[in-house]
Amino acid sequence: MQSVHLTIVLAPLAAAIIAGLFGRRIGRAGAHWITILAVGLSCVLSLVVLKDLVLDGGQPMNYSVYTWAVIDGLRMEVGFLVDRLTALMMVVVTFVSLMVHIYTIGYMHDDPGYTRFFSHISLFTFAMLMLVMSNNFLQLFFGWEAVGLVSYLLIGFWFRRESAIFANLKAFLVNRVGDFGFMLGIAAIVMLTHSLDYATVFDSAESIAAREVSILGASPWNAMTLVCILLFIGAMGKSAQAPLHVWLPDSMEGPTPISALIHAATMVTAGIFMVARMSPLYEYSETALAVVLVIGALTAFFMGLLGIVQNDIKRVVAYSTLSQLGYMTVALGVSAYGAAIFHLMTHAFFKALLFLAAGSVIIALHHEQDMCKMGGLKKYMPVTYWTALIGTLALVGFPGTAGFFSKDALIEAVRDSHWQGQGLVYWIAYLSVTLGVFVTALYSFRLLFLVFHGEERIEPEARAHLHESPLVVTVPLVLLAIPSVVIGWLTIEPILFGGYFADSIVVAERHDVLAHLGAAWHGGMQFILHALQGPTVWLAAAGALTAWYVYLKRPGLAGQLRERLSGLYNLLVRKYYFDDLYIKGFAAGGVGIGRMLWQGGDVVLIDGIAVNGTANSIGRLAGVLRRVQTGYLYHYAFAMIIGLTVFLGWLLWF
Amino acid sequence: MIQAILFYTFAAVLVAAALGVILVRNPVHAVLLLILTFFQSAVLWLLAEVEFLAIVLVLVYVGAVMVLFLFVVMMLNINVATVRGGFTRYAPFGLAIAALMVIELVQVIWLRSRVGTGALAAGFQPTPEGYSNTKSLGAILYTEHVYAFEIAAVILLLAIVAAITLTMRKRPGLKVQDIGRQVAVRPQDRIRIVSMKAEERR
Amino acid sequence: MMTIGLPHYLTLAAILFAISVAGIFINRRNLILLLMCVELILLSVNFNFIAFARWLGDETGQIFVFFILTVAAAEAAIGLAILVVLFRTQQSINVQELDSMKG
Amino acid sequence: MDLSNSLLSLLIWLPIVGGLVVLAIGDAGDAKSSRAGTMRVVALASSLLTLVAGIFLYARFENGVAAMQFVERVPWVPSFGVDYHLGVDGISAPLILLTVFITPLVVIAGWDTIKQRPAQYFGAFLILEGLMNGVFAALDGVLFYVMWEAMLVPMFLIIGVWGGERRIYATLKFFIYTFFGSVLLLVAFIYLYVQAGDFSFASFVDVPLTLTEQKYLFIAFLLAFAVKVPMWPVHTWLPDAHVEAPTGGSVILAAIMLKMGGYGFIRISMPMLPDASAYFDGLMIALSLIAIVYIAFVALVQKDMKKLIAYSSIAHMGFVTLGFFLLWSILERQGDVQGAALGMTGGMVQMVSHGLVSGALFFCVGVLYDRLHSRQIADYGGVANTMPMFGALMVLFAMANVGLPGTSGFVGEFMVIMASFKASAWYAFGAATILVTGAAYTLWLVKRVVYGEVGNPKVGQFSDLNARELTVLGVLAFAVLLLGIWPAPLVDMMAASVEQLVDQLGRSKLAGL
Amino acid sequence: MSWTELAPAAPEMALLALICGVLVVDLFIEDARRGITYWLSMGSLAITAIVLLATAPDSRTLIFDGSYVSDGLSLVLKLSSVILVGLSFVYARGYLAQNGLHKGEFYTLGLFGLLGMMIMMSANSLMTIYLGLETLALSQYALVAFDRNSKVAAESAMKYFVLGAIASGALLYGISWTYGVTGHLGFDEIAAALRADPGLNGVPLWFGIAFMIVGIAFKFGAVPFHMWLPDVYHGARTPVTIYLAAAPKLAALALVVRILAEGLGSLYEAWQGMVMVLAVLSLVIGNVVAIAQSNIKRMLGYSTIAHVGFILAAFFCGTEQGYGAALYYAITYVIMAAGSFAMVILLSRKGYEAENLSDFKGLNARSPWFAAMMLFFMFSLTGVPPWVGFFAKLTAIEAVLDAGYPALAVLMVLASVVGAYYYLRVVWYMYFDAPQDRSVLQASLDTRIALSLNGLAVLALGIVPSWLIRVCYEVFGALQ
Repeated sequence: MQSVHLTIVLAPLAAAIIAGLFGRRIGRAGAHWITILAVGLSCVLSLVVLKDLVLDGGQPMNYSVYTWAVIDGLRMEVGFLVDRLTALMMVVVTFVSLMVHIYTIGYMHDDPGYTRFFSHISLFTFAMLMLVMSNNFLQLFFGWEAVGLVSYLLIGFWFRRESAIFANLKAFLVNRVGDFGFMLGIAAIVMLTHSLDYATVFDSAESIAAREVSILGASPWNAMTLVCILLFIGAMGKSAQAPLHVWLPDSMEGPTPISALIHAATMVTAGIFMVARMSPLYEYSETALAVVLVIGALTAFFMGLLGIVQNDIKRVVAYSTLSQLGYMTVALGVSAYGAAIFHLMTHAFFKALLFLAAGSVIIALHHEQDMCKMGGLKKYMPVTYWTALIGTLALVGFPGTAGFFSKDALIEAVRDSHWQGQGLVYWIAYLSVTLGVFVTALYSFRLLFLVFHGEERIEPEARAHLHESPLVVTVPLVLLAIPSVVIGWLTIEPILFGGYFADSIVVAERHDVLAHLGAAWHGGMQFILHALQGPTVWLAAAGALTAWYVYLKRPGLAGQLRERLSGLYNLLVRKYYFDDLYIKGFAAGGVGIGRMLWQGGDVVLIDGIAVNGTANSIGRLAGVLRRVQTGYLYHYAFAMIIGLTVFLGWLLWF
Repeated sequence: MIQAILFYTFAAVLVAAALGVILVRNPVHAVLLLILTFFQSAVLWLLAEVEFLAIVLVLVYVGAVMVLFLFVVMMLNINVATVRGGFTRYAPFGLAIAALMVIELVQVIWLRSRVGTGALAAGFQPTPEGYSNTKSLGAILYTEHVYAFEIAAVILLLAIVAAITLTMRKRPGLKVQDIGRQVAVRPQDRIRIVSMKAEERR
Repeated sequence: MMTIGLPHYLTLAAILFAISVAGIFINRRNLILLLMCVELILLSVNFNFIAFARWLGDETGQIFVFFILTVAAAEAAIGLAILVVLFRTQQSINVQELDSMKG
Repeated sequence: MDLSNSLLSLLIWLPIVGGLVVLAIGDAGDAKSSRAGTMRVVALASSLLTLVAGIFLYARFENGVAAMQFVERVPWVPSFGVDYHLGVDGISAPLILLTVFITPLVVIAGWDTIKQRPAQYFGAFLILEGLMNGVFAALDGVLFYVMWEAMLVPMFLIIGVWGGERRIYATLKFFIYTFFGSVLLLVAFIYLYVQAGDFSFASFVDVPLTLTEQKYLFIAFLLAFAVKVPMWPVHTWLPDAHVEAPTGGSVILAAIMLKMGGYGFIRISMPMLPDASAYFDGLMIALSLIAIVYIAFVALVQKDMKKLIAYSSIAHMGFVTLGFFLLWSILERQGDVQGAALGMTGGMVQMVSHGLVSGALFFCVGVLYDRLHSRQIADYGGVANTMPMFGALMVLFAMANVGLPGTSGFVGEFMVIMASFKASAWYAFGAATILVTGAAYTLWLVKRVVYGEVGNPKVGQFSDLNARELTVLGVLAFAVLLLGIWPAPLVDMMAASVEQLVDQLGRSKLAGL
Repeated sequence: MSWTELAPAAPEMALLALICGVLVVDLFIEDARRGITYWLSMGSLAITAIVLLATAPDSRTLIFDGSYVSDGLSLVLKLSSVILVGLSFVYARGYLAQNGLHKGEFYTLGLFGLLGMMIMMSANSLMTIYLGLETLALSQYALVAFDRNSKVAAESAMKYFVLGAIASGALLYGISWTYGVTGHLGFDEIAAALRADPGLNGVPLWFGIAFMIVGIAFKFGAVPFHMWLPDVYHGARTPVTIYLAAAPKLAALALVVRILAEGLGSLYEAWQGMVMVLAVLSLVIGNVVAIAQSNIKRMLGYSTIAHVGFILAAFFCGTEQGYGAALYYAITYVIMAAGSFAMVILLSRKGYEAENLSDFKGLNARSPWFAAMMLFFMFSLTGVPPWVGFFAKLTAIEAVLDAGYPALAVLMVLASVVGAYYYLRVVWYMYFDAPQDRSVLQASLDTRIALSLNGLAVLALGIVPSWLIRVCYEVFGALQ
């Protein structure tokens, strides 16, 4: 089995290296064939691993591949922990990646960076697999950063575009802020346990929770709370939780397959995965969980709102992603890790589907992304339309779709999480996720209506060539549409209530909302019926109706509302002014501080006064002292005599 | 007592003459005052019963060195008017420094040493009966101090060489007789016999 | 004060020394004067030696004076030779004009 | 004769003799003459032979042995107890390997780009290589100092002769600054000699000293080493020197010469003055953190590529000193020294890695400079359009500079941050800011130079890396990745020596009084 | 007194006889064939050196009633002086011939000076040392004024003469006090008298010491008795400058060691403070003022002052190590100084004296080899290893620290940092600037060879420093 694991990981890496270094030699076809074969192989083998664990009763494996370094008893290794959580992630990652690979053949068809692109996404697959399969924090961090790197490279894939290279720099830096916390979290773990290995750390979780660390002032922190919050800062960066969410919308500068793969389905969920993986730690800190919950809830609701005012098709989907990531985080916050992972999985399928559908529209319109220049595309692109519709339904949680099961389970979990005990936290979370459903439906259907229905606002030259996308594009759409519909129905029971994660996720008994839900579980149909009695489905329907009314029925209404509520609108359009704060505040402030330190500190104080100042004053002193040497004999004699007299006086009187 | 009067008198003249040397404007006068200084010194040395050196001082200094000085002063024919520069601006300060030095030295001599106090200030030891200063000096000069004596001789040789090196010069245009060449001259050096073609009588 | 002995001679020598030194650095007229001051310095030293030699009853000091006189003569010769050279090159023996090198 | 017995001498003298031969062959005043060609071959051959000797050193080096290996000891100035005493342990051997690895690359990089007096150029570098090896191998105070100072001479000439416009200011500043630091080192060594009776490092380590003595000596050492590292606030020579130096000079300066400061701390200051080190550890950590935080901001606003990388070097070297001096805070915080070795190893690895990464970045700037003769960031833009290979490598090295896992830049930083959290969360907080700031200045540089539209018509005519440049950068890229993916061989080399050092630092010298 | 008894003085006797021979032979040589005088002088030096080595007694020997001493110190100093005088003759020959100054008196005066130095080095009484000093001084005065057509030479000779006379007057005055207090002139006797009667140690004797120190400091050129030095180095013709800068410093060292260390060693508390003041002032003033110079001879003059500071700082310790270090420093310094002044000769040609710093611009382009030699000298003077100047500095600082004066040691090295600037400036002119003058070097072959050997010696002594250090330390018994 170890060689299978290695093959899964290394096949994409090898393909990436070959495509990257020898891209010119093997040609475009060579590049995409080799990478697709490699990722396909990984995908198949991942399924084998999953099957082994789930159906054949295979045991989780935890082993090290090679020792990176050992210092001071601290073993730093590269190794794999393959359990059901990992296996599920592997399948999701490799499957979506495979779809994206195939789709890319069509999407990037005319791009000069074709081989580079394949190399990068293959490399991404490798990095993501390293992340999810890691059995220690070092490798986790490696994967964490490596996916960040590939994300950086791919957002800036069209490196001539100023906006692209701005976006990739921004993405990397914001992620780095998260990594800053993540790194400190790992450091805190090393301080507390002197180990990087998951198993060892998890074993000592109880002792960590019993320790206190004084950081600032008199009040000491619980060590576990500190560790968990620091780690979660990392997750906030990677999974784009407020306030570190700003990079994700901008990352849409990258080619659409990337948005689907990295910025929707996989990389951004790394944070969710990480927290789930760390559940043995988080379970010991309710404070940390509360933080997670609040952050997630705020992200889920407020980022969804932003989706309503966007006109860029990809950005709408991006904000939707932010919102959905918020949902998953909320699930983590209520210790419903399984629900989070479940939603992660379903979301990976339908969000990838939505992105790819959006990409299909974009290529059809020759890289036009503005929804104001679309409309009525339904008749030109039926496959895309129908798959997009499926994706949208899954997203809004239309009963029976994958998104419905995962999201509804999640909301149920939140509703049940009274153990939080803190009223405010609970209500923030619950209201956010519930109202979020309405918002989700609103922007999702707004997108659908603006793009596929209503009047055609397409540029004439784009219209001339408008046609359905080729098979390499539509086949992945269809392949993704299928799980978007059925995967929830099929897997909710085993995953959420069947003890699927028993070997990998730890939940304290009093937190275990899923177990509570599971007790009331009576099959999928029952679940749907139960949901119809709750508010969520109706809220979603209300959202869809609102969208229909505003964008199809009364197209002018949106403009009126915009003027009527200009304050709110501006707040939303300016994304709550986060970008302004970061760019004009932090970035410009950093440059200003740098300039001040440089000019004031280095140039003036150190160099000007201390270094050159000393040198110059010695030079001036030399100029003064040399004037003593007047050239006159009597002065010379006088100097000697003064010297002598001083000596004599010194001897006599001192 | 008489010795004291003599000492103070000659010492006063000595100091006055020395001051004169550095203060007068005419260099010739200065040289003459210096000669006076030396004479006074010789007298004071005699007073201290150092006869040989007193005489040597007069012979060597007044007789040779000061004459040399006078000679140079005259030879260089310095215009007294042009060297009326006077003293440096800080002359008073300079004199104060000199005075300070005197004060320091005098303080040491009279107050801070065994020299200036008590029995030691009582005067020089009397010379033994029949003592000849010259004779006893001669006795050690060529035995104990022969090495120094030889070095002194070298110094004099060196002074000769150095002085000649610095001052003797061969002027290229100088017309001097070279008697050797004059004597060694041969007729053919002086007369050239030119054979001319006899002029034909017309 | 009335018995003339070592301190008196030493004091006289000290005064002479100071005068000669002052002579060198206070006047800016004439180089010959500087050479004469040098002679005065040596004279003051000779006074010291003679006084000490007499006081100690040791003739070595007198021998030293003898050598100092010799050296002084040689020095005078060389000093005057340099003076002559100097006069030839710059037609002046003014101390103030000896300032082509400084700093 | 067993080669092991004189391997270190070989590492020192082979390049020096090679350098002298190169100088003797000369270039006949014309870089294109056949004589200059021969000279280049000799230069490359000497540096490669030295590399072979270095590989031999690696092969024969025994991991797990804390004691000095390959020891040579011959009396040199017996009246002062000065010996020609060489030896390496896990602390110095990696730095020697770094030196012999970088120098051939410098020779290759300068192969045909140096038009003016190439023989002196190559000669200077080879001699410099020998001296640098000497610094790392010396176990005697005087020998160490001789190598340490003599090194300044070729570097002074390299910057001054082949440097940029303000080269004279830069090189004088470089020399005087470092000379100022090192003369106090000399005084300190001699003081130790007076106390110990001979100049061997071992005696210096053993001699008992009062705390006051140790403090003064520590300050003297600090000035010498801090200038070299360089630590804030005595770092200002570095940006100037780097900017004006020719490519090879910048590379050697950044890759190896800066390491001598760190090496000095770990080989000299700490073991010889354990109590003063304990006394001053707060100061050292504060200065290191200032370097990391303050300098990163300064780097952010640089307009000159080399200056930016130079400032980045200062910030990264802050990790070295930080890692070294964590021991006492860790001891105070948790009562044992577990983790101190992590910090020290991290510092050491950071030195090696920084040698590779900053060297590579300076090579990259050199590649650009050879094409446009400008170091200003504003003159470039969109280089990746015309030089894709270069762009890829530059991004790789930038990422290594940012400390991305998988590159060598990560290893040291990671270890130091891990260790510093053991000392204090705030140390770790300060150190970890480099994750953000380092990425900011490095990637902003990349953005402005490599990415974007072609910013300057001349950039549009650039040709991609030639074989020579590709060799240099490729080899470095390989090394950077290898070290990042598998640092164990390097770490294992150091482990025993670091452990011994940690052990030794726990023992006060005051007890011997 | 038999001849064999006088054997230790054979070198001086031989040299005197040879000088007289050269003097006489020179009278009969035409100007065009002055080379003969040169070779005769070099031969005299060689013979002197041989005699020196052949007649050196195994242990300290006194002759001439204790006024002459032959010991290790005298041997080392004399041998070094003979070599350095020979070196300065080699440098001088080509230059003098080029400039129409080739006269036999240069060599005879130089040899007389050497004789004076040897007398000083072997002196064991204040009288002999004074006479030796005057022998040296008088020949130096004459040498400085040697070029009778040079205005600056005459001027500097006059300054040197007058100030030198004051200094020797002060020295004599001090000697007289010392004589008066202790009753003796011989160093051994003085030391014995001081041991016998500690009551002699008082202000009068200190005054004597102070006056003597003025004389000594003048010979060294220590601040504030240094002012003649830059002017004289500047004004004298370059070969004379080389002569002045080299061996006489060793004679000055003999002066200070013989008087203060051997005669008054037990009183070192009395003179230590003054020597330290001289050392500190010399270090600071010498290094600082040198920065402002544009004439290389003046600059090197100030550099000499700075190095004198080092020598005095080592000497100041009053320990055997200190004396040994001072001796080692002095010997190595004069080797460097001779070479660096000789560079001026190398660059000069008929009618053109390359004495400005800017004349060194671009030397590397004109002659890489000699640029390297100058680089050797400059870095050696800075005190950078592996050149010998480093070990000189090392020994001096070691002595100071061993005697327990860390602050002085720090000052010494900081002063040398200041000094580094002006030495580096020469290197910078040579290597970093373009030549202003591309003419081919015209120096004679022997000058070139000597200069190369001189430069290589500076390097070789730095790489193999041990034997010279050992020799210098053993002289004072500073080695266990």
